[in-house]
Amino acid sequence: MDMLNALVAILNFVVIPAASYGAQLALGALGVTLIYGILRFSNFAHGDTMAFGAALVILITWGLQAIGIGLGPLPTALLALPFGIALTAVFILGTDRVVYRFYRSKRSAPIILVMASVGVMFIMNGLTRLIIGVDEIRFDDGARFLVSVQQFRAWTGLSEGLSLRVSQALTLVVTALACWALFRFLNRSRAGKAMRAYSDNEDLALLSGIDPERVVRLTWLIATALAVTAGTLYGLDKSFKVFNYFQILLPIFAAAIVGGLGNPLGAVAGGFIVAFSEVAVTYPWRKIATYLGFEPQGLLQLLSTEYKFAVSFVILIVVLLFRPTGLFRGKSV
Amino acid sequence: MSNTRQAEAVSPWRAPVLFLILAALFLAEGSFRNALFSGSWNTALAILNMGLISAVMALGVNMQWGYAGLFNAGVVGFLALGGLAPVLVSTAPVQGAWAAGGPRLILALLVGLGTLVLAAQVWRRISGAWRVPALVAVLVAGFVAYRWLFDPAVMAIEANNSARAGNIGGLGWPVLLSWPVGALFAAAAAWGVGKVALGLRSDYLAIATLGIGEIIVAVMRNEEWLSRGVKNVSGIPRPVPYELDLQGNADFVARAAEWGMSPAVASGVWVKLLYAGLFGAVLLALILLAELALKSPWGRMMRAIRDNETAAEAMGKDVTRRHLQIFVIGSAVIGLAGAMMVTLDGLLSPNSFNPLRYTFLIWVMVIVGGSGNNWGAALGAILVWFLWIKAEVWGPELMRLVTGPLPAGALRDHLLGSAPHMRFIALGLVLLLVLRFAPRGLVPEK
Amino acid sequence: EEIKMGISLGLTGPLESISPAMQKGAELAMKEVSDSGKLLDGSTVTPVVADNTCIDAAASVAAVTRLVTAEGVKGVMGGMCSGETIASLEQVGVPQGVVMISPSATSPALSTIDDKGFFFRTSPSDARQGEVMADIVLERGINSVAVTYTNNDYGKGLADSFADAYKAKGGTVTVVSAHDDGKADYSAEVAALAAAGGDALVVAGYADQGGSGVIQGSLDTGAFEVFVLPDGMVNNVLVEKFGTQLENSFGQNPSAEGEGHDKFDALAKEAGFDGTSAYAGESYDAAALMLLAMQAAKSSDPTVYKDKVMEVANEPGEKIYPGELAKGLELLAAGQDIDYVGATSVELIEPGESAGVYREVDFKGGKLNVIGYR
Amino acid sequence: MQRMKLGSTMIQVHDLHKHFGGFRAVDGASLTIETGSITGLIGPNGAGKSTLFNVIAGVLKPTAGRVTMAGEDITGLPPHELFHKGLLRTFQLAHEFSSMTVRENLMMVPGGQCGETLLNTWLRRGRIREEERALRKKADEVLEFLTISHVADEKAGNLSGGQKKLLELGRTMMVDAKIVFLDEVGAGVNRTLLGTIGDAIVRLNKERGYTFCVIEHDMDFIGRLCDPVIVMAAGKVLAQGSADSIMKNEAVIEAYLGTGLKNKVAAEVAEEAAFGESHGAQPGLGAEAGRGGDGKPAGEL
Amino acid sequence: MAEPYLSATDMRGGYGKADILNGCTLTVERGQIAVIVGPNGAGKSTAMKAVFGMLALREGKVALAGEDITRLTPQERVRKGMGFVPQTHNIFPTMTVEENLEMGAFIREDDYRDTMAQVYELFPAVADKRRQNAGELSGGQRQQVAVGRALMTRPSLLMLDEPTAGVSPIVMDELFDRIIEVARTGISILMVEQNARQALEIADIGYVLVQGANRYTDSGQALLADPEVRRTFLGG
Ligand SMILES: Nc1ncnc2c1ncn2[C@@H]1O[C@H](COP(=O)(O)OP(=O)(O)OP(=O)(O)O)[C@@H](O)[C@H]1O
Ligand SMILES: Nc1ncnc2c1ncn2[C@@H]1O[C@H](COP(=O)(O)OP(=O)(O)OP(=O)(O)O)[C@@H](O)[C@H]1O
Ligand SMILES: [Mg+2]
Ligand SMILES: [Mg+2]
Repeated sequence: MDMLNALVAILNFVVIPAASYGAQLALGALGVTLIYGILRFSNFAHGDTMAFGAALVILITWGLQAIGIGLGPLPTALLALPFGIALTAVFILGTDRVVYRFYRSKRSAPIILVMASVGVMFIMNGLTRLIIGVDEIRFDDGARFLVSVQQFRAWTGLSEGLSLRVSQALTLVVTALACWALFRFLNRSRAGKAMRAYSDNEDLALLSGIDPERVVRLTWLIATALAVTAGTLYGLDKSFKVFNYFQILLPIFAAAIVGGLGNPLGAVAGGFIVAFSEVAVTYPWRKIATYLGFEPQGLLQLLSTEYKFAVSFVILIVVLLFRPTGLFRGKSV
Repeated sequence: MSNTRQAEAVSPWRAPVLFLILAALFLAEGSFRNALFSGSWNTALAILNMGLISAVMALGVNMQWGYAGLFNAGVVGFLALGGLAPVLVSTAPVQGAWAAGGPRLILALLVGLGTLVLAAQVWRRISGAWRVPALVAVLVAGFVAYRWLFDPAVMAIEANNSARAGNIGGLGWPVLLSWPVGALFAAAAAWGVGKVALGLRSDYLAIATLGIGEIIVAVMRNEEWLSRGVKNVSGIPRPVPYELDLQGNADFVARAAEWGMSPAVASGVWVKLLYAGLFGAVLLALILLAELALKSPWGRMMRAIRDNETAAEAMGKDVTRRHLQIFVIGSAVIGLAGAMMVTLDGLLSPNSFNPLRYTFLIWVMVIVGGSGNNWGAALGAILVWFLWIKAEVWGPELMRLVTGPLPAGALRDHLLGSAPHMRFIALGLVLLLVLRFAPRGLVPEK
Repeated sequence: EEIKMGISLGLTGPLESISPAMQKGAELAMKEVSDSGKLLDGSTVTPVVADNTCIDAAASVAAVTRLVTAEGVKGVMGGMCSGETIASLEQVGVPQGVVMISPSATSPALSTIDDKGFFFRTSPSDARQGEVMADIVLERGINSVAVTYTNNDYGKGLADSFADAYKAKGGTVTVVSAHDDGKADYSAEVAALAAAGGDALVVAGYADQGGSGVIQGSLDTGAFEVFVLPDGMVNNVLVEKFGTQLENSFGQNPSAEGEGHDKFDALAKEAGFDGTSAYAGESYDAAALMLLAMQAAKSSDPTVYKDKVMEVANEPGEKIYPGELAKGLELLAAGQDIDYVGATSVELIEPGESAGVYREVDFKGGKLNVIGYR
Repeated sequence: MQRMKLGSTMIQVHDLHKHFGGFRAVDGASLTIETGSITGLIGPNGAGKSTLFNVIAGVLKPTAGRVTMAGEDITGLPPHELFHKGLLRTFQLAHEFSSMTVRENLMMVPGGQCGETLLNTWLRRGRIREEERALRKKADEVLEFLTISHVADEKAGNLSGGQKKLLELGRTMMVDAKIVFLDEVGAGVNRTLLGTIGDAIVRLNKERGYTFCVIEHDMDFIGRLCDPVIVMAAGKVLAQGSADSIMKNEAVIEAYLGTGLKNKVAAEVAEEAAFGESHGAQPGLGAEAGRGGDGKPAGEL
Repeated sequence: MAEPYLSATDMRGGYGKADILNGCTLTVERGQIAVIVGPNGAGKSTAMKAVFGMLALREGKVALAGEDITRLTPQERVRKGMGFVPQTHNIFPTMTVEENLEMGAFIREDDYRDTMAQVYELFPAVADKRRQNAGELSGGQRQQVAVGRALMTRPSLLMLDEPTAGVSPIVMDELFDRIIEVARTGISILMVEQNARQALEIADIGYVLVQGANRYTDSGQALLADPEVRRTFLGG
């Protein structure tokens, strides 16, 4: 029996990857949930906002690298991030101006806004491809690992290794900070309360002297910052590829929904639920069983990985059946 | 500023005029040859045919969303289920497949179904402390029995001539018969899904159905015994003659010469016209039925339910049942469209069922056309499909226009090289423009 | 005569990143022929490009319909992905009587399709590669592998044929599991593969898709260090991405020995694209074959020249390499036989697909090294 | 429909509880509504009146307790089934079908319409047309009565606050009911019109045998129509009796009516002496009471 | 007083096709209570919205303290010291009672805790529920929160659309009482009421609105005394 190895194997293959993937989803879901909570529609362009922002960050990173500026062990992209956020925010506020504001003033049904966001999604998608092409791009520099498998084995002498990447650690930290800050902001700060008031009853917010356009701007700003950060961290971790940012949209939505739309804690919980269910349910337990002294015949896999996405959705549906508006009682329009 | 949405008056001529414009677009596509249009009837009709099928899909979504406010984001799943029908009904039987494990497979599926029914009964009948253990016991026992029956049967079937078949095969019946069967498949699934998920609201229902759609497609991709999974089934029979047969038919060749077309072109046009007739008939029949239903107390009741469920419930309308009814009917229509589409393609390729194309694009069609309005949904579907296809040409064309004034150089080359991606930009622009100038759709609900 | 030739590729969609090089490859051949002025008494060749999206059969059919019926192309270089290729072939190519030569649709299903002689491909069916790969792996003394494949007809077909061959030859396959392309995360797949174990991981996927995602995850978690990489993975993208991390990995892809390949590489470099990009050479060959067959048949009518495709591709005759299309045209005009070798040493076997000569490669020193052919 | 014998029990509520989390909105209420009566239900804001209605009408599931209708247990039945048993209700916050016209709002109410079955909409067009004609006539009568026929073709969402309340009431007039629960139909309705509505309620009660249960804060209205009156406070029944006795009940005055009423009773006596017959009690003295008051909550006096 | 504090003169306008307001005029002096009564659908709420700038006027003029504010947006009017309680949708349902009141004080820079304490004192029922979401309150409690929110603004002109609809008699008395007190501090009150007799009792000026036009205008007592008005508009 070899408890330590079993533990390390689970950590290395299940806990750490699922946690960091969960954090990536959560960071994306925070933006989605914020837009839904305040502006009351599901923003399909969020994935492409992530891609667009990350593309800009990459360009700036290249620029910085060219003139020899770096962050040592941390990726240079972090330095470029604020600029990327600023540029993307300008663009997103522009789309709000020319696209969404019109429907807000018309009081269009949320579905119209959703469709408009699909339009924006297509355009941003095309733009990102125009700007940076469709190829896979890696832009992480600095140290890749906090702990690498080889190092870990050398230190501990265990046969199983453990790795923790800088990008994974970064994502986890940033997500925790973002969630905490957003929660505080919405529930404690004046501006945050104004945003919630606006989402609750737009007319009455007006009557209370809240400037709706400011609320909307603020919402877009925060959501953009979250999206670009999420996009950059995801790109650092996995490499940048435009197509993948559309694909990540579905799990992000799943995360936001299962946690309860409009609730930052829900988004984070949702992200982890989706990620852990994908990894844990399809994990073959044979290796662990072997370490624990059993000699199993098969793989001890509940379901093959082909169905991992299906599994996370089954879990999502089950959660919704018992909690129809998500774990943290989200909103619904 | 006002508290409620204002319905701007819509001219009664709007729908006919828009349909005329649409017809003009197709005529232009068929007869003019320039940077925008191809001038080929074959192309025009090919787009039209898929457009008609899209219209049927849009009709199904419109029933669910436009009539009842149910946000079904699992369109692709029901479509795929419908698409299964032509394979199971009308492809030729696979030699030896049935013998290899057919009966055992059926038995396994029955056991699986029975387990679910039993579990539901246990959940309903037993209360108290035994409820959960009993449920778990039933599920576990059922699952074990199911896998014990299922796995060997599947192995045997998949091993049977796996390069060319490896699936259970079809019945070899006429393909038109598979259309209603496709509708039935989708309806059955929708019934089950509806029983479980219709308690959810708006975006929560959307994500649940999205998940269910993904699950259905995942099953179709991975269960090879059913329809060869990702290995695709091709050569699905047709309800219309093959072009090559027509080309070999002297009468037809003579007639083609009369029309002044080459036999190849004429056969293509003729076959597509036949398809268009079939699809058009189905579409018109569905619209007729839907309009009759909508302009009657039933439609009024559905609108009331959509407006305010609590009040409708208090006014004696069984909201749950009506939701289920419309969900099943809408899904059946989507399933029908799926069967039609697979018949037209002659190919079932589960990998091509992706939600962007078959869920969101359909939604775009409905919203652009005007949700709640059948004619609108149909119009939106055909128009958006036309644009989706033409964006392939118009996007790069647009890029050429944009980059025209640029000096030749790296930037221009880069942009021209990226021209295919203008497809997305062009489509997005069109969508935004339509939504801007007709925010409630081209032909809004009255 | 101005001869239009269609190019149908997935310029948008999951394989959008390898399409541009393929398009350039095909256009290169067409330009070469056109500039030579020797095709059918000085005909020019104009490429017409269509985007078939790779995954949407309907869109692909519409695109190819446009090429054929509106543009009036005399042949189509494409389709790209097997499903979409089948659809456009059955719906357009065969009924409209147009030759289609696919550079990259490798599904075994295309071997048996009723194509009335209009369909060819310059890549071999995956069934054969499985055998070759099994040999290579076993020869390196690796007796136990895990297999992951991209979940489509290509990946599935290749993984199955490899697993069968490998087991038959005495190897152990610990697990065969699929991965989907374009997913956000591959931790689950990596975890499952790692738990199953094996001395090496066979990745039957695409270099810029899920395939590299799985490799990335495996390297990061230390799950595998040796990767076996078939054609979809053998690509400079992979080298750029992983550099020296693939020291012990190896693989193979259909590509012929010798000059053809190098010549094409040089031509590509001159034209400003990467000739080693997946299927770029196959695309060049597909386009060249159609044009040479026209010359041989003395007609640009596809129903006529389709019968000449096999002839120009195979022995006997003088070998024609990339950049020598003009010579080929001249010889054909003079009534002589040629044996088109091209960028990928095409040998077409019945029913019109590449016989499959594979080059074995490894990635020592952070480079893609060719170490032999079989 | 059959007329019910007066004196039998229409609705009986046994020890009903409805808790929201830890909060007991209805906390062991028991009451009886006699067939043929117009029962008033009053009580301070938040007493649990609407919650009680919602539980009886099946919108909320009770935490504990039982509800019977004409002897039959109807606890937890869904609202649509209760509707078909003849139990109708209005909502305190108007629940109109906002995108439908006012007339359609009424026409959709009657249950079991032939055209509500999908098959019939294709096969029995003639029958539907006839039915529709009758429904339309009926709806127009109701609109006429409620003085809102001029907005018959307006979207219900565009109605004024009071008009929505009237529409809410109008829906209950579209069908034959056994018992109708009215949750503050009067709030926001013009008092002259409310008088007319009161008359209609009496008429429906007398002529068609409807039983009514009415929540209202307008004591005029309660006093004129209702007997008996049930007073709820803090989720329990506080008192029950004739309107007069309730208005004199000290506990009720303290919890609900306030001191304004003490003056009012005095004024009423005076007025009655002056005019012989009074058409309902005169409120309107609250103002003086308020103005004279020292700002302390009246209940403390 | 030369010019009334609020004067909305000859307002015409509506939601689209037909005009709802047909030359309606409302004026309130500083510290006065003005009450609007009239049948349902007369345009009372519409008039209030027009005064508050939530309805585009086709004709007419709104002036506050002598300044023409016809073109100002509602937010700007709030900053000019106008407060409004709409007839419906007058709370933030998913915010707590306390947060609702805080939103009332959104534009106030000073310390508003005193005002909040006063509101809680006025409405003890909602004071108990200050941590509960306003959407979970009973109808009457919501109404109290809505009025409380407006009181938090400390406006110079307070506009109330049926503040007493659905509140129990005891609270209604308190409310009217408080309104009088508020008016005594120099704040002008413009309110719509269906509990018309009580409202007119305390009104300095009363308007009877019919079909978007002024039918009667007089002091509250005078209107109450008019038998015609009593019969047709006040319920006898
Ligand atoms: N969903 C809910 N969650 C929590 N508390 C609730 C909920 N619904 C109602 N309550 C509480 O239950 C109590 C009773 O509410 P109810 O609506 O029944 O009062 P009511 O007697 O109708 O008052 P009113 O005269 O103001 O309409 C109130 O204190 C309210 O805050
Ligand atoms: N958003 C709207 N769109 C169209 N018409 C409206 C709208 N709101 C109100 N109306 C119409 O305007 C007229 C006046 O409405 P308003 O709300 O001003 O009446 P009110 O006098 O406040 O009545 P109540 O006492 O019932 O609240 C009504 O006939 C109503 O139908
Ligand atoms: Mg109530
Ligand atoms: Mg009003």
